[in-house]
Amino acid sequence: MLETVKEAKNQEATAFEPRIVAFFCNWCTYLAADLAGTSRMKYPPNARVIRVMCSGRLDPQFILKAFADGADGVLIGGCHPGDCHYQEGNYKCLRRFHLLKRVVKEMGIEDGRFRLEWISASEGDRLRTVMIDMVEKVRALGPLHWNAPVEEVAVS
Amino acid sequence: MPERNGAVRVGVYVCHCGSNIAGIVDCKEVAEYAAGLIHVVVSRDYKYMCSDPGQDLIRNDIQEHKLNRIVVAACSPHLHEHTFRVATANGGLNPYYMTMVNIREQDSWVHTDRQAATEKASDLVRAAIRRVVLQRPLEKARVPIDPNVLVVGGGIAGIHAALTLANAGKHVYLVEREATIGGHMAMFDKTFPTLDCAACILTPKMSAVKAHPNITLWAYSDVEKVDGYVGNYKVRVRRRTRYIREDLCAGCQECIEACVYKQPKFADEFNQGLGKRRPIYLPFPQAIPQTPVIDRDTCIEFNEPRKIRWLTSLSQGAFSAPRGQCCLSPHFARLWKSGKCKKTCLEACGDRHAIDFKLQDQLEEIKVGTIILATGFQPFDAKRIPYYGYGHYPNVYTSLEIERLVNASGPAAGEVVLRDGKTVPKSIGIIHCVGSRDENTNRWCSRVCCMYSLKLAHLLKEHTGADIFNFYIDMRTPGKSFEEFYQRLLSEGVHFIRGKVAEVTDWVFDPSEEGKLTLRVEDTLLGVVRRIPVDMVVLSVGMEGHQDAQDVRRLFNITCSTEGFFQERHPKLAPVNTFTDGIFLAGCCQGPKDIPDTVAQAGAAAAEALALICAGYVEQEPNCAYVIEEECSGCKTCIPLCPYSAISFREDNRAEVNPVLCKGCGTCVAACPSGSLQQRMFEDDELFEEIEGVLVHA
Amino acid sequence: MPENRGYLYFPGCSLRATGVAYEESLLELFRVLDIPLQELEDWNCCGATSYMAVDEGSAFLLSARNLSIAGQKENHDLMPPCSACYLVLRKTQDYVAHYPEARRIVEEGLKAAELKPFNGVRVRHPLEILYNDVGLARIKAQTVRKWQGGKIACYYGCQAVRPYDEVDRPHDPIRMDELMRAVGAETVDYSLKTKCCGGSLTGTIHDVGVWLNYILLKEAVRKGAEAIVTICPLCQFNLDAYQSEISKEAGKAFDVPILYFTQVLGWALGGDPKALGLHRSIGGRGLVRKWFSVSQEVLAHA
Amino acid sequence: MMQFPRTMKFQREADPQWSEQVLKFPGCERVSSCIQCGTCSGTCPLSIYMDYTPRKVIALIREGFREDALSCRTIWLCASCYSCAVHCPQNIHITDVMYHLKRDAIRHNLFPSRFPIPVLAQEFFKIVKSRGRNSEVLLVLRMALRSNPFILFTMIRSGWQLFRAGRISLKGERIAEVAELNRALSAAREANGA
Repeated sequence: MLETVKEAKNQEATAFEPRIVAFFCNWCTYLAADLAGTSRMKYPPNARVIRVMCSGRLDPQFILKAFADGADGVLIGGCHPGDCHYQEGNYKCLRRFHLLKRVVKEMGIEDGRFRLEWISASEGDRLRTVMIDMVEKVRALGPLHWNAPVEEVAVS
Repeated sequence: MPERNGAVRVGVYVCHCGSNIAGIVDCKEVAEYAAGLIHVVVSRDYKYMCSDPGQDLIRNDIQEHKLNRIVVAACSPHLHEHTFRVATANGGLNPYYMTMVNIREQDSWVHTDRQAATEKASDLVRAAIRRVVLQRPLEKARVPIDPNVLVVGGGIAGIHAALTLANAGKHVYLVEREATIGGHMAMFDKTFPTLDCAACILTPKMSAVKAHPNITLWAYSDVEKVDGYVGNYKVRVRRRTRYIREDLCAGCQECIEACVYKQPKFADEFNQGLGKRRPIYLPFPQAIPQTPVIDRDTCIEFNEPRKIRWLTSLSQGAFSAPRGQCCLSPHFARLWKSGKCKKTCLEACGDRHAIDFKLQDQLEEIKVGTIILATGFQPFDAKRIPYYGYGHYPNVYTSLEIERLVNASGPAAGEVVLRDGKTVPKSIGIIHCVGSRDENTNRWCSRVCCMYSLKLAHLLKEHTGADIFNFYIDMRTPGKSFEEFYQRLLSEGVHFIRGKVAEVTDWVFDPSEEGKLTLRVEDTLLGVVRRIPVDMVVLSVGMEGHQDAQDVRRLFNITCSTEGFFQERHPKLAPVNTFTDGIFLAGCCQGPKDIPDTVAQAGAAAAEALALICAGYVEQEPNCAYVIEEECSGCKTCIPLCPYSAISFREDNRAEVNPVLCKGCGTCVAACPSGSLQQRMFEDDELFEEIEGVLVHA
Repeated sequence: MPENRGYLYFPGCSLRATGVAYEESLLELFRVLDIPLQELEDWNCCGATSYMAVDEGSAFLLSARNLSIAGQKENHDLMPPCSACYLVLRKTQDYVAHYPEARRIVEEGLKAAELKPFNGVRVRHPLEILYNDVGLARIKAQTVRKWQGGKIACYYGCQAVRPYDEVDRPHDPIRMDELMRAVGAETVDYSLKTKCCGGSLTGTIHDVGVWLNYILLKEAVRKGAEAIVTICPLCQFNLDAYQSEISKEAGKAFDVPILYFTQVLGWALGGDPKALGLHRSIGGRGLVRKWFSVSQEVLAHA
Repeated sequence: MMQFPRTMKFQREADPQWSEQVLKFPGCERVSSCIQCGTCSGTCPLSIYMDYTPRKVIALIREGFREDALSCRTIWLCASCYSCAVHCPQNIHITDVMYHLKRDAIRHNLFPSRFPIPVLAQEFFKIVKSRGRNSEVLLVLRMALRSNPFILFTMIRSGWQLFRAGRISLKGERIAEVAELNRALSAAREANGA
């Protein structure tokens, strides 16, 4: 199965626009994205942002759901450690992230596709660089042929 | 939950925001696309949705087309969510049947490809429609506001804010880190452009603070802990001991005279280390409170080593022993601290018994509804620029040192002399923008340096009659009667040279430079390099955030720019608000500014606080978690996760969320294995729909 | 700390001509310190400032070849004593790393010459090596001849301390001063320690070059220095070779020894005076003889 | 008869494309951010000899006055001491800018004729290209002959002293792999041209 995936990548790597789902916390990263806007920074339009109050709200199912529905990458944005608006929600998020990273790897999803970034409200430029970098990396990895239902891939 | 999907009628509104959005996103196309989606009854694009006609559009459509869900694609919800909720409510719908799509800050403003941007907008709108279908009607919870206010920082900003609130009959706790209030303004000699003396206009306000029945002043104190939320903050303040009881001390200052140190010996922080003080001292004559302090680091009664607070070491200036330029620093004092003193101060105090070496720090727990941060700035450390020679050449001064030097009650009683203590300078160079507008130090313009440099030029000329050279990159005098002041200086014959000084050096090119400091600079207006020998160099240092700004930020749970200034909620429309409700900013902790602006901002902060207090309550976003009882298995996973211990465990083996304590982070919801915990406004099914919505092409 | 396994030594053209005393004293110093130096084989000229002025690509390539040769050694610490060599090598590393265009050119060039791309080479100036790897403590400990000579002005020049801050602080370098003090010398507060000597200007626009060096000498003397100590062959050459003319210019005779810091250290640590190239000094030969108690015959054969 | 040269600059003399192009070279990116503070000129040891101070050269580049920028003495007086680069509050690598202007000037033959510095640079370039190492004697001779032979007289005295001190090596150093080096160099130049 992997082989076919690789081939497919080589073919499509050219005109391929990755689809990325981004979960941003309301207090840091979402504001950073707004700041990037007000300061007119430019980055690729591949990401679709979904706002949650805190990165701690992120249920692993959300990420799996995003991949299952055809996302080529998932980006989680939260406050820097120690800066969480809710004291420690981002730590909870970090814990789940590490577990989940293993799981998705098992399912054949490369590292670059699933990222957690700490971006504070004042780091508009950082958000920009992360966006650019993420899109580049995922574009390099090619499309994620994973629209197949989760459990199927899981067993293969 | 089918009943909520039944008879759903969605209205979609795509805002052009003039050309801000329409310039990149094809709003018409987005609206047309939305019109074709299921549940959508009305779909329009409009120039300004936030305008009255725009809001009316929503209201009328709700009534006309029996809409029961609204989607507005416009700017960031942080800006206009409230506006459109109100509009929705005006139409007779529950405001939480409205959802916003951010196609400005996070789309049109950050992308250049029209097609891709439009596509993105459509995706987001599609997701919002699928989400709004599931949204529930919600009611905001009301939380009463505690009328007491905490003001942190006793500079002019804190003082003005405190007085304003106190005069409005609210009780204010004013907490100041130093031994006296007054901040930097108390150190200034005169204030630009009117040249009225800083002390004359500040000290009355200082004593007013002391006298005011509604103000509790805690100087020499630090805020240690902040809990709670808007309207109900719980704050712990540590009042560091002065070893003198404020309630018993009459401020006679006889203890100071009586100190075993007959001559003041130690670097005097208030005078930037130019003057000397005793171990027991009052920062300056008009200090408020009028209670002296005993400094552990230098008083021989205490002999254990202590770490020197940053201000002390900073105020040593460049010239602590052994260079012998200035006075002994605490480091050296400690060497002969015996730990056994005659305690002549105690005798002097007599039966007042105000002095007590056994006194301990006091902890105070207070409840306040709102907090105003006015923690101010710290001057740029001139030592960071080696080629200006501060700390190397004795006669290089910082502007703050000069303020003290020209001040009549300063260390030199207004006699402007060089560090040798006698020579009056015949020529003085004032270098602007020291540490400011420089990628290697601070990038920003500190806003006040041009004007205070002009002021110092005037004062120094007045005091010494010396030739004064101002070296500026750009002369910035944008303020009421600032330009006039510049003109006045020009007419006074002060030299103005446009160019950033490249070096302050003692190497001699021409015999006339022997024994002087030479400034090498390109006079960019003449286009030639000049060497100008002077006796005294003044470095107009810029402003930067306190080095502990990040800790303070964490303490109050607000945001802070990488430059170390606290971030306002909106640069134009919410300049004194922070992203944390009930916490406001005043003065230079938010960014460099002069005294008039600081006072104005302090007033604004006070007004914002009053507005909350007078309303009597705040409405809280109804986004707290709740338990679906029949599905809770009682596994207790959620309980330890909650940072506010809002979740309790009932006898009937079910978890319960206390809506007053819950702040709606949703961490517990994400962890619940049975899915019986949910968060209002962010229900699992709503988010699933949104995820599907952005990805699945309809 | 690679002190024990020594360093790759990159002499550079000057140390084989006007700066030969620098090489002699450097080798002697490291012999005394018992630190092996291995000369980079078939090294080529660094291109100095001239190559940059004619063709940047070629300039980078000259260094690239040297770096590439060094990259093949297991010892990756490359030591160019000449400031110009140091900077060009260091700059090449930096720019090749940061500018894709420069990288492309260099890679093309190396490919054409079947040279391996370089990586992991550390370009290090002897001053920084002596300060960090050897350390003041060891210098102090090994000092057998405490400096009895006159006050010293430490002159760092430009390219060793700028724009990179690895050798010392760009604005107010201090390490040479500390090394000198470690062997008992007194250093003066020399405000021109990082002002430029004009480099090749003395050869091209003679008067300008000479004038620059006049300023440097004059200020050092005014500050009470009896000798100037340098870390760069070009600085030493300019200050040393043109003293007679400077004296003419200034109408005031200068006879100041211009030494390499390796000569002072080498002597202090018990190096053989004959091996330190002291006889190659032109200015202040009298003082050199006195301070280094160099016997007549050492100077004689010059 | 007095001369009254006209100093007015006409906008048609400006070449905006050129200035844009300059910004593309390594180290020149930040030229556009110059705030004309003059720190570069103030800290430059040679600015006092320059026809345009470094600050002005930056201004010339930004305004696109190519001729003036390339034909001025300033760029050749720059001794690459990097003082400006480390002092510049806008982190403009002025030294690199000067290098670029030198290259441009040589490419378009815009430097003052018989002006020794560019000659030195070119001769140095040739010598090293042909031998892999520099020979100071050869360099000085060639430079002098091509620019101003009288320079040699200024050197006689110091030259003699140096010779006596054994600091003038007459044996021309050369490397073994000159061919290899040249292959590399020409390849690089190609890559550069391309």
